[in-house]
Amino acid sequence: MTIVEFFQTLLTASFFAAILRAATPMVFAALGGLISELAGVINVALEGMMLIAAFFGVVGSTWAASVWPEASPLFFALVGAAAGLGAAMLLALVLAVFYLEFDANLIIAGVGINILAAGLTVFLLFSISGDKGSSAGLTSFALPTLPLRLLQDIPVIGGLFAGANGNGHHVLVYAALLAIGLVWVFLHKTRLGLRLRAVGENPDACRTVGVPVKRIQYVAILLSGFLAGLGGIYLSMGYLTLFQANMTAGRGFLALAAIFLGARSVFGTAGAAAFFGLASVFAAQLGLLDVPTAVVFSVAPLVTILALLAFAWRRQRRTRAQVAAELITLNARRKDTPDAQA
Amino acid sequence: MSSIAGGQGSVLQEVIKTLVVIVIGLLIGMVIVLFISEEPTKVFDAILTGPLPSASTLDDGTVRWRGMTRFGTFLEDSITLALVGLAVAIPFRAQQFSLGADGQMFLGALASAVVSIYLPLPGIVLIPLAFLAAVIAGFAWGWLPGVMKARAGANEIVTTLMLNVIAIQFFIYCVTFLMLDRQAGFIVTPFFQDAAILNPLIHRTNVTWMIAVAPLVCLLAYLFLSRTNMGYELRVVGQNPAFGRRMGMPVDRTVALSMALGGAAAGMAGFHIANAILKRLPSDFPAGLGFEGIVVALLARNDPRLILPAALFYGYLRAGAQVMERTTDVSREMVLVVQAIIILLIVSENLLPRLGQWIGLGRSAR
Amino acid sequence: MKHTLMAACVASALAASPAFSQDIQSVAFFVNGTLGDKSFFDSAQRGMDRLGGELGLETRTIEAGFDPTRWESALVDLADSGEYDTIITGTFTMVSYVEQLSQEFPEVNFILFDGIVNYAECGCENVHSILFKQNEGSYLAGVLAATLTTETTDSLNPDPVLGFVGGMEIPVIQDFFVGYKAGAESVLTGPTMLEQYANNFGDPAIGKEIALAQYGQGADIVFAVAGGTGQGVLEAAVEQGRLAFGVDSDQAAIFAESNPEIANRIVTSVLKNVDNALVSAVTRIQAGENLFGTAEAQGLETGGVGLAINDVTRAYVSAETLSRLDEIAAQIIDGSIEVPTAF
Amino acid sequence: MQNEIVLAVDGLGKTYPNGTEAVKGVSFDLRRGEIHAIVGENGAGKSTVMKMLYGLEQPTTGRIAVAGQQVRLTTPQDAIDLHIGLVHQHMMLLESLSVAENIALGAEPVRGPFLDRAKMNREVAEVAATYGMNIDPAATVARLAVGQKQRIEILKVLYKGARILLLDEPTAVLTPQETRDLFKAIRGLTELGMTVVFITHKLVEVKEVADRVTVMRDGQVTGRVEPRDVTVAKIAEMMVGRPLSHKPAERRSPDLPASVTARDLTLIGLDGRVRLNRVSFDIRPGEILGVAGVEGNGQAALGQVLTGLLEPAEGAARIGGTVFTGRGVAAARALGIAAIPEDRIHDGIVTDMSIEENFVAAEYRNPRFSRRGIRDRNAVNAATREMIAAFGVKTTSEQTPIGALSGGNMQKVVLGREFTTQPRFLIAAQPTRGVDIGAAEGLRQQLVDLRDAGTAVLLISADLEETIALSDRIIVLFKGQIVAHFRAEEADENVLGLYMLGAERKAGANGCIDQQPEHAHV
Repeated sequence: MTIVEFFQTLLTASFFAAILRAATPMVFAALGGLISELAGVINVALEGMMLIAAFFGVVGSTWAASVWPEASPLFFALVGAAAGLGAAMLLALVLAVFYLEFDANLIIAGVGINILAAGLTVFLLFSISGDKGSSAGLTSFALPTLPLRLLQDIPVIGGLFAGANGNGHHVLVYAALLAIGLVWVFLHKTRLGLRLRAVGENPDACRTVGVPVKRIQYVAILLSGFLAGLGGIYLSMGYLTLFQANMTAGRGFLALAAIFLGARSVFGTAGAAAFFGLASVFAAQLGLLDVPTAVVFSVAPLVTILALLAFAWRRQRRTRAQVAAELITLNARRKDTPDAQA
Repeated sequence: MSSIAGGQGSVLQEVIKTLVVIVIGLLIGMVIVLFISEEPTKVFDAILTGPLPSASTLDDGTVRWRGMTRFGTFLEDSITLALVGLAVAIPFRAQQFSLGADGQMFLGALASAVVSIYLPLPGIVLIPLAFLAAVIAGFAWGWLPGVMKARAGANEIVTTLMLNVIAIQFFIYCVTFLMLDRQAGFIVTPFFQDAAILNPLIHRTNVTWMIAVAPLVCLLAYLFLSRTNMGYELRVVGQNPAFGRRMGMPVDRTVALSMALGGAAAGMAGFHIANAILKRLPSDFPAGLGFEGIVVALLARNDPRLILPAALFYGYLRAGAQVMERTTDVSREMVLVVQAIIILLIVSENLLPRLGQWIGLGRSAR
Repeated sequence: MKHTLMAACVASALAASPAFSQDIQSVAFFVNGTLGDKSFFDSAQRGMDRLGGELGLETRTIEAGFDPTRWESALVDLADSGEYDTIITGTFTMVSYVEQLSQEFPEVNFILFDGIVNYAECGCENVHSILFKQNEGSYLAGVLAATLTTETTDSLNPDPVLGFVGGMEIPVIQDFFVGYKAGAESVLTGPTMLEQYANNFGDPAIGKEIALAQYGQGADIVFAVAGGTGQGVLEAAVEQGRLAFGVDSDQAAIFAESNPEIANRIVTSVLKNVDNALVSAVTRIQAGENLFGTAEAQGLETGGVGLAINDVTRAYVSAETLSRLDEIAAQIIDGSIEVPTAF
Repeated sequence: MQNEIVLAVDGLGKTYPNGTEAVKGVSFDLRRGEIHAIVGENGAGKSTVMKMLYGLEQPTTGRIAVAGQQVRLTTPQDAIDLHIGLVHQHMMLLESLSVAENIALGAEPVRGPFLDRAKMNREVAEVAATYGMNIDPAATVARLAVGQKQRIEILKVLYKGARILLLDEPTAVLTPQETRDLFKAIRGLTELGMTVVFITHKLVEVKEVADRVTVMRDGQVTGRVEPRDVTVAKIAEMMVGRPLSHKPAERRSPDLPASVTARDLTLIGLDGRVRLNRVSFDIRPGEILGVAGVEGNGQAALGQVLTGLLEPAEGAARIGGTVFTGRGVAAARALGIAAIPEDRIHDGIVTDMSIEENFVAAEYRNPRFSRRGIRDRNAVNAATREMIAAFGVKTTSEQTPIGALSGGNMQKVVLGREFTTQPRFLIAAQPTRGVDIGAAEGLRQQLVDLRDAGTAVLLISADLEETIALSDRIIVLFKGQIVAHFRAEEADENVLGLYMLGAERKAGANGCIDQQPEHAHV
C-alpha cells in the first residue's frame, strides 16, 4: 500500500467514524475527570471506573436476559448499561468516601481503586464464567447504533454521520458529542457548575459562604464516575460486545492526560481526547504502511509531554515579557516625574 | 491533601496500624473466599503455607525437599517488590507522586539486555556493567519527569504515566525489530551470554545474589535519607518545599533527584528480572509492577528500613496466591482485591476516628 | 529464504529416538496465558477434557497468566510437585523451558505442542513435540476465500481483496498467512492480500479496529489468526455485514449458542486440532508406541489441521466448491501440491 | 431597642478530638444594634467561638440561642439562614470569578438549575449601592485592589441578609485611618439595627468603638465590661492575667558605616505589577530599621528579595560591599543573611520533623554539622540542646516534632536557628505574630540583644506599636516605594498611618541612606 492510497483512506467517512469510535471512551472519561479536577479532586481512578462499568455492563445484560428471557435485546442492553453505570458510580462513591471522610490520599486511593477494579473484574469473571480472559462465552447485548437520516442527508458533511457503513454511529458516540456541550453548559451556566469550580479554586472561601464543599465534591466525583462509566460501557457494549480483562488498556490514564493537555477547559479536554483517539486509529491503520505500531503509540504521550512543556515555556516567556514591558514603562514614568527620584 | 511523606506519629504506632490494616484486609479476603470457594480450608492452607518448601524422607533415608521453587518464587518476587517499592518510596518521601516505576524498570531491563547480549566480556566485568546500565537507564528515566516537574511544573502523575507508555513502546520496538531472536519462534531477544546470567544460589530457583543486593540497597537508601545532607534535603523538601527554599536548599534539584533515585531502584528491579529470572527479554515483559511498588511503599510507610519486611510479606502473599490458584478453585486475582483494600485502608488517615464517630452517631440515633 | 528449522528438527529427531514406553496416568496442562481465547488454548483444553473423560486420566489445567516472569517457576513447581507424570504445554515460548526441565526432571514426560525442542542439543528423551502444518489448512482457506470473493455475488465486493489479521509477527502465525496467500493465488492472479499484525493475542479492540480498516479497504473476508484479538475481528464482520474466517477451533460452532450473529459470519475456521493431536498422542503412548524423544508434524493427512465444514459453511459455499476443496486437500496430502511455509 | 437580645451563648465548650480544650463554658449575649468586642490573646479561644457561631465548628457542650430560639448550627448555611454572617481575617475570595459571583456565591439567583446572571449582577449592584459601596459587579476579582476586595468581603455577608456580623480581626491589616473608616461604616450598620461582633487584640480600638467587651483567656470568659468604665490597662490585665508594663527599647544609632546598603531595588511580579520601585536604604551594624506599611505594599516583596528568594529586576543590595540579592538563598545565607519568615508554619518550620532537624536547616552544610555531605548528628544534637537552653524552649526532648510545640516555642526555635548562624543581617518578618504577649516580650528582647551584638536588622511588622517600640529608624512603604523615613522617636502611629495610606509623602524619602548614592541605573 502506498502512502498516497493510505492517505486516501484517511479522508473517508469511515476513517472519521473510526476516530469517533476510538475517541468516544476517552472523551467520556476525560470529561468526567475534568469535572472532578475542576472541583479540586484529581481522579486517578478513571481507568478502574471504566473497567468496572465495562464488566458490569456485560454481566448485567447477560443477567437480564436470563431473568426476563422474553424481553427485547434493547432492554437487556439497557439493564446492562444501568448496571455498568451503577457499578462505576459505586466505585466513585468508594473513592469519595475514602477521600472525603477518611482523609485518604487521593492519588494513592485512586491507584487502589484501579487495582480493585482490575482484580475484581477478573475475579468475578472467573467466578461467573470460569474464564479469565474474556466474557466471549457469555451472551451479552450491545447498545444500538443509530442511523440519523436527517443528519445524514445533509450534503457534504452528511457523510460524517453515516458511520462506518451508512448505519450511523453508535448511540454512545452521539452521546459523547452531546456530553461535551452538556458538560460545558453544566460548568459555566448552572449554579452547581459555578459552585463546583469555586470549590476547586478555594474550598475555604466556599465553606464560609455556606457552600457545602464536601457535598459538591461528592457530586463531582460521582459525576466523574458516571461519565467514566459511560466510557466503560461503550467499550464493552458498543466498541466491542464483550468484556475483556483489562480492556480499558490505559484509556483512563490517557483521559487524565487529556485534561492537562486540554488545559483544563471543556473543549480543550475533548479535543485532546479526540487526538488520542486519532492516534490510536493511526496505530491500527498505519500497520498497513509498515510503520511500527510502537512508534505510533508513542506519539500521543510524547505530544502530551511536549505540550505540558510548551505550556510552561509559553507561560514563562509571557511572564518575562510582561516584566520587561512593565520595567520599560516604569522607567519612562520615572523620567516624567523626577520628583519620585531621590 | 493528606501527606504521604510519612513521619507522623511514632514508628511503632504506624507499624501497629499497618498490621491492623493487613489483618483487616486478609479477613475481608477470607470472607470472600468463604462465599466463593467450596474448599475454603484448602485455600487458606495454600495461601498461608503454600510458599514454603516441604521435606519428605525417601525410602533410602535421604531427605527430599519439594517446593523449593515456590519458596524461590517468593524470594525472587520479594526482591523485585523491594526494589520497586523503594522506587516508589523515595519519590514519595519528597512528596512526588511518581507512577513511573514501570517505565524505568522496562528501560533498566532493556539497558541491561543490550550489555548482556552484545558485549563480549567476562562475567566479572559484564554483570556489574549490565547492573550499572540498568541503574543509569532507570535513573535517567526518573530524572526526566523530575526535571519537568521542577523546571516546568509539569504534573508528575501525567508525565510519568506518559513516559511509561513511551518506555514500554520503545522496549517493544527494540525487542521486535532490533534485538529479535529469529530462531525463537516468538518475539524475544536472544538468550543473554552465560557470563551475564546470575547464578542461582538455590537449586531450581532463580534466587541469586540479588537477595543480598536488595537489602543492601534498602540499607543504603536508609543511610542516604538519614545521614546525608542530600537525604536531609529530600526529606525537608518532601514535607515543606517552601521552607526548603527559604533555607537555601536546592529544591528543584532535590525533586528531580528523588525521582531519579527512585528510577535507579526501578532499574535494578529491571536488571533482576532480566538477568536473574528471564535471561532474555520477551516483548510481553510484565507491565504494572510499578503499581505493586506502591503497595510495598505504603506498607513500609515509605521507610527504607521497613521496605524489606513489607516486600517479604507481600511477596509471600503473592506466592501463596499462585499456589492457591494452582491447587484450589479460587483465582489469584483475589489477592489484587485484598491488596486494593489494604491500600485504601492504609492511606486513610482518619479511618478509625471517623468510623468511631459513625458508630457513635448510630448509637445516639437509637 | 525461509529457514527450514522445523523440517530439519523433525528429521533429526526422527533419526535419533531411543525406545522406552511409558504409562500415562496423570496429566497437567500448563497454559502460558489464560483459557478463553476461543481458539488455540481452548482447543487444547478440549483435548484435556477428553483425556480426563475418554481415557479416565487425572487432569489439571494451570493458567499461569500473562506474566512471563512467573512461567518458569510455575512450570518447575509443577514438575517438582511429583503429582503429574506428564506435563503438556504449548507454543514456542515454552520451548526453552521444556528443554531445560526435561533434563532436570527425567522422570516427568513432556508433550509440547506448536513448538519443538532441539533434540540434537538437549537430548530431551522425555519430550514429545507436536507441530502443525497450519499452512496446509490455510491453503484450503485461501482457495475458499478467493472462490467466495469472485464467485459469490451476495453483497460482496467485486475486487479480490482478502484480509488477514495476525496476533504477532512470528513464524507460527506467518505460516498461516503464507498458506492462505498461496491458496488464494492458486485461484486468482494477483489478489490484494492485506496482512497485518496486532502485536497482541488478547486485545479484541485492536483486532476490531484493524479488521474494520481492512473491510474499509474492500476486503470481503478477513482471516483472524490472533487468539482473543480475533474476537474483535469477528465483531467487525458482524458490524460490517462481511465475512470472517476463524482459527484453531471451529469458531462458528463455539459461538452458535452464545452469539449466533457472530457464528453466522464465520464461514469456516482453519482447524488446528490440538485436542485431537493430544488425545492421539497420549493414546498411542499408552498403547506402547514410543513417541518421547520424537517430534511429529500434524497436517491434513493426520487430521491435525483442516477446514471446519458446518452449516454456516454450507450456507455460503456451494457443494461444488466443497468437493473441489476435498480434491485439493487430497493433492496436498499426496504431495502433488506443495504448500510454502514460513518456517 | 438596645436591650433586645439577638443572640445568646450559654456554657459553650469545645474539646477537639486530640483532647485540646479550646473553649470552656463561655457565656455571653449580643444585643441588637450594639458593637461587641471580644478580646483576648492568641489562643484564648476567640476564633473558635466565632467559628461555632457560624457553624464551622460544632460545640461539644453548651447552647446557642438566636432571637430566643435554641439553634443547632452545623453548617455555615444554618448560620446564614439565621442572618449571621462572618467576615474572615484573611481574604476568602475566588480570584478567577467575577465580583458578583463572589458576592452571590452560596445564594445565587437561579432559573431552574441555571444561573440568572443578569439578576445576580443587578442585585449585587443594588446591595452595594444601599451600603454606599461602589463596585463593578462584572469585574474579575483578581484585578481588584486590596481595599476593594475588603469591601467585597463585607458585601458578601450583607448580600446574604446578615443582621449579625462577626468580624474576625478586621483591622489587622488596616492603617489607623482605614480602621476609623471601617468603624464608621460599622457604626452605620448598627444604626440600621444590625449587631456587630469583632475580635481584636488592639485595646485602643476597643475603647474607641465597642459598646461592650467580652474578655477571654485560656478558653474562658474572664471579664465582661463596658469600655467607658475601665482603662485599657485594666482590660489588658484581664487578658493576660497579670499587670503589664510597657517599656520601649533603648534607642541606638551607632556611628558606624552602613553594613547593608540597598540601592534602587525594583521588583516586578509575575503578573506584571510593580512590587518594589527603586527602594534604597542603609542599615548600620547594630541598628534596627523598621518597615511600616499596609499589607500588600511591598514589605513581603522586600523581604523576599533580600533573602534571595526573588531576583530584583533592577538594583541590588550589598553587605560589606558584596552583592547578595539576585543570587539565590544559599548564596545570601553564605554571606551572613538570615531571615525570620512571616508565615512561620508555612515557611519557617517543617511541622512533622524534630526540633533538632528544624534547628539545623539553615546550617546543615556548615562543617560543624556535616562533612563531605555526611551529617554529624551528634554535633547537631549538642547544638540543639544549647539553643533550647539559651532560648528557653519548653520541650521534653530535642527529638520532639516541632509541630507539637506552642506557637511561641516554635518561634523561639526559629529565632534560635537564625540567631545561631550569627548573621550580619537579619530580616525579621512579623517576629511575634501569633505569639502570646508574654512570649512576645521575650522574643523582642532577643531581637534587641542581637542588634546590640552588632547585627543589622530589618524589621517588618504589621504591628505598628511593635515597629515603633523596637526600631531605631523607620521607613514607610506605599505601593512599593519608600514614601517616608523617620527616626523612631519622631514617629507616632497617626503620622505613620498617613504615609502608609499614601496621603502624604516626604520629598526625597527614597533617600533613607547615609550618603547620596551614585545612581547605577537610569
